[in-house]
Amino acid sequence: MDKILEVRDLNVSYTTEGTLFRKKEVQKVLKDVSFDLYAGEALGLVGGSGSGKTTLARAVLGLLPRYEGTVTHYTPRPQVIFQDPSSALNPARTVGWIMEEPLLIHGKYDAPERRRRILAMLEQVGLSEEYLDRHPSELSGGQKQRVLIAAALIVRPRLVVADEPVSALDVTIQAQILKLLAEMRRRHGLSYLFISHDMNVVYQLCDRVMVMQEGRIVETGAIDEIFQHPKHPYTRQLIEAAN
Amino acid sequence: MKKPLVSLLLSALLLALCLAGCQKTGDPRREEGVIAVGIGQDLNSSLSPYQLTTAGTREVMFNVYEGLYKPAFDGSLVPALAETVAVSDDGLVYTFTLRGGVTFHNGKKLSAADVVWSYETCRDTTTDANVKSILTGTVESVRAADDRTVVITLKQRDGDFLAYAASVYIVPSGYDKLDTEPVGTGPFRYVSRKVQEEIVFARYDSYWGSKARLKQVTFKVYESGTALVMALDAGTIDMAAHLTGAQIKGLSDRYTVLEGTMNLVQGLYLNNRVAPLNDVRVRRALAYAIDTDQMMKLTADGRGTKVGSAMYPAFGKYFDDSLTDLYKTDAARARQLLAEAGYPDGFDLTIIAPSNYTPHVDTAQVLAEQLKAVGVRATVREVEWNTWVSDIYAGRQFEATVCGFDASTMTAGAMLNRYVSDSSKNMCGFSSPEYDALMAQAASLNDDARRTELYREAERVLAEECASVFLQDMADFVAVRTGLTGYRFYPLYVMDLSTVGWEN
Amino acid sequence: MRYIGKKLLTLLATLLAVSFLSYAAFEMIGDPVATILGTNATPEAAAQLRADMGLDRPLPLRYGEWLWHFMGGDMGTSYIYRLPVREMIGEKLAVTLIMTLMAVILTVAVSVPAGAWLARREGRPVDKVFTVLNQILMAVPPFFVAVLLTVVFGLLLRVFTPGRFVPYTESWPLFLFYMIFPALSVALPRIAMTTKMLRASALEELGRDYILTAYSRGHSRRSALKAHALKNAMLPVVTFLAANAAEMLAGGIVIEQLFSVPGIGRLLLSSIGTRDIPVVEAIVLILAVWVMLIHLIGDILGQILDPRVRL
Amino acid sequence: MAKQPVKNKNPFAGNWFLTAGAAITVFMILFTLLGQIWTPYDPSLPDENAMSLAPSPAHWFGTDSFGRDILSRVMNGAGTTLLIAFLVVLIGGIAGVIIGSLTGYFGGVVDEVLMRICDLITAFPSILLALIILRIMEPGVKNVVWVLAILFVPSFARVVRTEFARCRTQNYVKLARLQGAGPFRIMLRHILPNVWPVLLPAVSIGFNNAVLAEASMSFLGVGVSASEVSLGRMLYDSQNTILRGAPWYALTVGLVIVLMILGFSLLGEGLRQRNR
Repeated sequence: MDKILEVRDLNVSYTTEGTLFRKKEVQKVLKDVSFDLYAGEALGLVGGSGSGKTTLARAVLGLLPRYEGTVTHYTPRPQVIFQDPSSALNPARTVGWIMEEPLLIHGKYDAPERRRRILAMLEQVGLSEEYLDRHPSELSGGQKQRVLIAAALIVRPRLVVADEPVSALDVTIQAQILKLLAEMRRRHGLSYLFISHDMNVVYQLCDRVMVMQEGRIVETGAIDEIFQHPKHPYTRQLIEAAN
Repeated sequence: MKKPLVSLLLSALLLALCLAGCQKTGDPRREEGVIAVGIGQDLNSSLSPYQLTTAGTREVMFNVYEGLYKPAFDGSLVPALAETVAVSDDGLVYTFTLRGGVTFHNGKKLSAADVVWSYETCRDTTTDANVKSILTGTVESVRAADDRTVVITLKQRDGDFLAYAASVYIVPSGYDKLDTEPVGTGPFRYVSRKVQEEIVFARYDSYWGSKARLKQVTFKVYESGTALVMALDAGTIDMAAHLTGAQIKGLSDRYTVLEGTMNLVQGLYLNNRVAPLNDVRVRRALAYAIDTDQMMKLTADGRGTKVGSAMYPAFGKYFDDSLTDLYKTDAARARQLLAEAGYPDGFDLTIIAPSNYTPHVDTAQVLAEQLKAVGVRATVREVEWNTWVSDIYAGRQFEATVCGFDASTMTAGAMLNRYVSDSSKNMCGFSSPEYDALMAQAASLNDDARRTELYREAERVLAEECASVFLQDMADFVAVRTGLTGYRFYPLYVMDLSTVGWEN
Repeated sequence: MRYIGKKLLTLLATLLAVSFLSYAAFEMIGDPVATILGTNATPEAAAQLRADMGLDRPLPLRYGEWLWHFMGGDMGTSYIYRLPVREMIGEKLAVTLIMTLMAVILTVAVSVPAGAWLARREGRPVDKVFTVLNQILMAVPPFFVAVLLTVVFGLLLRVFTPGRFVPYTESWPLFLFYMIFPALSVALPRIAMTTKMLRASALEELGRDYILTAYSRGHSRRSALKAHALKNAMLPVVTFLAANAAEMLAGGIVIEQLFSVPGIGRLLLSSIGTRDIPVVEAIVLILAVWVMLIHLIGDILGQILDPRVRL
Repeated sequence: MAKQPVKNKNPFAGNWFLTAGAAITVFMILFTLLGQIWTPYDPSLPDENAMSLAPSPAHWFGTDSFGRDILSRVMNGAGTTLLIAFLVVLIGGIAGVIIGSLTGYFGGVVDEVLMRICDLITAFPSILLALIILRIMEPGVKNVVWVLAILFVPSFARVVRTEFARCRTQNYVKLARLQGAGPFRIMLRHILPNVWPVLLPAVSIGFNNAVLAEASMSFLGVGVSASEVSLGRMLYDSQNTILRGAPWYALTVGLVIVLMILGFSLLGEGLRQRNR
């Protein structure tokens, strides 16, 4: 399998601006993180809140203004699925517009072709045509996440970074979305960088998993291997918390 | 919580202040011989006698400064600091003998040296172009024969020289604070001023002439017309001059309204350099189209005196009343003249008015409507005073403008010189050889009767050539608190308060 | 601390820019020569006077010279009145500052309790009536308010004699008394705006969860408002007042004319008219400093009251 | 499927401010439009036999000191005032949006420089600015429009800046950036539509202040000149008749100004309530 993402010695630190009352502070968030991701693979990233998971995701997506170390993509345009769907959908626009915008940006297809692709993608994520001219405010959490997934996949990405995509949804909807993500992976040969604080969710979707604690990757391994014989105490702790 | 407590405290404070302010102010002014005069514009210039450019400053400072001679309220010139004058036969040498016992407000005795110094300082620093040209062009020398005699020698004869002698005010020689603390010989002396608030004069007790009746006069500045009217209604001031028709209508009977004239010629002044106004037929057409009576009715309830040329009635002998109705309003005649001149369907005309003179703005609006009736598409544009002086008056970038020209000295020249073709003050750009010849001849003569006849002839040329459309000498209303008597109108733009006082 | 330093630096830079721009403005709108000479102006006399006053020298030189003197505390002499500028401005600045201060105090004293009172009665008829009244008050031009106040209190009720001004050098109580009405004319539209704003932000605060917990601890709506909500509700009002205090100054020009109050606004207006450059420069700079300081205080207060506000 | 909340089709229901505001504004606009094509009398023709008449069936608002019908002048003058207010809000608004979006989205040096320019404009005395423009350009309506437009830019810019700064941190902007959209495309197609709701109340408040400012400028004698009558100019002309037996001139003009401003401010308030 060829490698599609390579991360080497990633170090990130935040400096809080000194104000009237607090002096300047430097916080290290990610410490010497390195890993590879291969085509078609679903790599999980697990850790408690504040462990630096989201920062790593943002680094991989190039949304971080400053960081040390290298992030090399071997596939065009990695996409993202955010945790809070409502802030990720443009409130002033309709679903149709949100889906069409990525296609317009690449400008490869004419209007009928774009419409065909949008309808096809909507159908794949289980939404009907009438949703096209609905505003995000008229959709439920689950529907919003489906639209986000559709918008992410419509540009045929090879890599999708999912940052806690289901934790904002209630349990019944979570299962449907995870099933959808698995199906999309199989259908389009996607590779995922799947970020979550819940080991169960990771277990359902990922092949391999990395455990992160205070900005450092403490353990990596195949999903079954990690679940049966967790080496690092923190990993054991996460597994016990999950079931 | 603190908040309501604070507001409670504040309202208590407000209440206390209200009571403090409510006690009726008595009327001490009458007993102490003090009055407050409302003026519409601050004396915003130096108070030096040779920098009195704005009319508002000149009219007030008339009470402080005096020259060798002085205009009387009937327009004639009477001896002031000079007791007598002897003029040589060839009219070139004027010998003034100074009046005895005259002292300046700072106590210094008047001497011939002060007169000489004053004339020299005036020649070097005056901003009045007329006076400057006389003192540099006509006057040969000013010298003190002895302590009480001054001899002024002229290069060429000038019948009006005495009037100019009246406008050169005499000040103590070497005194350097004229700008801010003026010292003169007049019936009132300067006391103090607060910029944009008030100027205070007090009676000068050792004045050489008849003393002023009032002990103190405070001029209060009201830049907003509404504020002046409110002050009148509330009785805060005892007197106010140059009120408009609208401002005196409905004035309480606490005041009596005196009517005089503003002593200026208001006109629609035309730029003769600019087409189509360079064609006399077009100018005459405008004169026929304009109905001065209707304009006066609309802007000042019909008050004011119509004029036919560049002279106003208070000048007496120089004013030729027969010119007043030379252009009787005749719209048909106006259209015909326009057609003759090649403008059958009229032309565009911009009338400019200085925005700080409401009467001129009102007149301009009425004239614009009257001109529209004969096809001249007139619009009114207001311009700020400083811009009017620099761009319109000095810069001559205008087609037509409504303003008023007054006389700073009691000389026919003060009103007529500006139409001589090469005069630097010729705003309208009027030029007529006949007019220039008449004016030159009049200036050179000494025989008063002949000069008057030549000046009247010159005015007729102005009217017939229609240098501009001469409208009126506007009515000047002065509101005086009943019981305050003695105010007299002058043919010049002055406010003499020495004769004003409370009736006992 | 660095934040304050940076802010002060930008303030200084803007002040310099304002002073230079207003100085350069006179290149375009003409110089005082036309006013001084009036209708006696002849081209030669004008040129001569311009040379005497040194106005024919290049702009940067004149501006530099003025700035140098100004830094040294010498504001120069008025071209028109020939009086030292500092002497002319001193008292007038105090009058305008006091008037504006009274207007601010009036605004706070009236609108804070009114806003809070209305917030407690949200939805009731009295709240609706006052909201409409507020909208109308905000719609009335200040000089219209001034004229109405003068007619009602001055001419009809004779509470004060219009057109009269008592300088504080003469008597403080009378001075303050005569300043109430101009201050009120300036403050009235602001009172309406501030009341509305405070009512809105008070309502918002009342909706916040920390208030709900206060209820659970037995606070009545009134005491909850007093104890917690009002302090937080004050924040937007503070920044609003900061911006408004500067605006009140400009609005004051019209009011000063109507009440014949010898304030800095009137002098600025007439000095611009007569192109009295030294006077205009001094006033412009002082007003600019005033505006900037107010904005700065507003920012700092904002930060103290609510650290979340990052500027 | 989850329930879909139906969009409130009738925005006016229950929103008292919006209805009153819209009603007054529409009435005023009709009143003004009519005034441009037909007025009971010729608004500028003086009539010496009808000077300063009180309101009567013949002259509903009475006549001014020149005998001109005040109602006709108000109907006609309102056009100039509305035109000025509209142009001021348009020019000031567009410039404000551009500056606001640049400073809000990019921040850093751009923000610092443009915001200092805005401070400069607020600190600069408006009268001086008026005179400069009066000198450079043909005075009258054009001059008033340019002065006020420049003065209004900072207020719009500040409102837009805060909105853009807020939206920039939203995930849908990050998403758009990830999808390859350039900064200007993001500003124009993604963020701007979200800023409109905030802009609308600011525009109506802008109208409100523009009408007030036009009146104050005429009051200080640097506004519209005599031939181009406007409400502000008429209020200026009426001021010395207030105490001189003709209070109806100032009161009627004042009433129309207040009504016009009231309409805008109620509309603004209604719009703000609708977005909350």
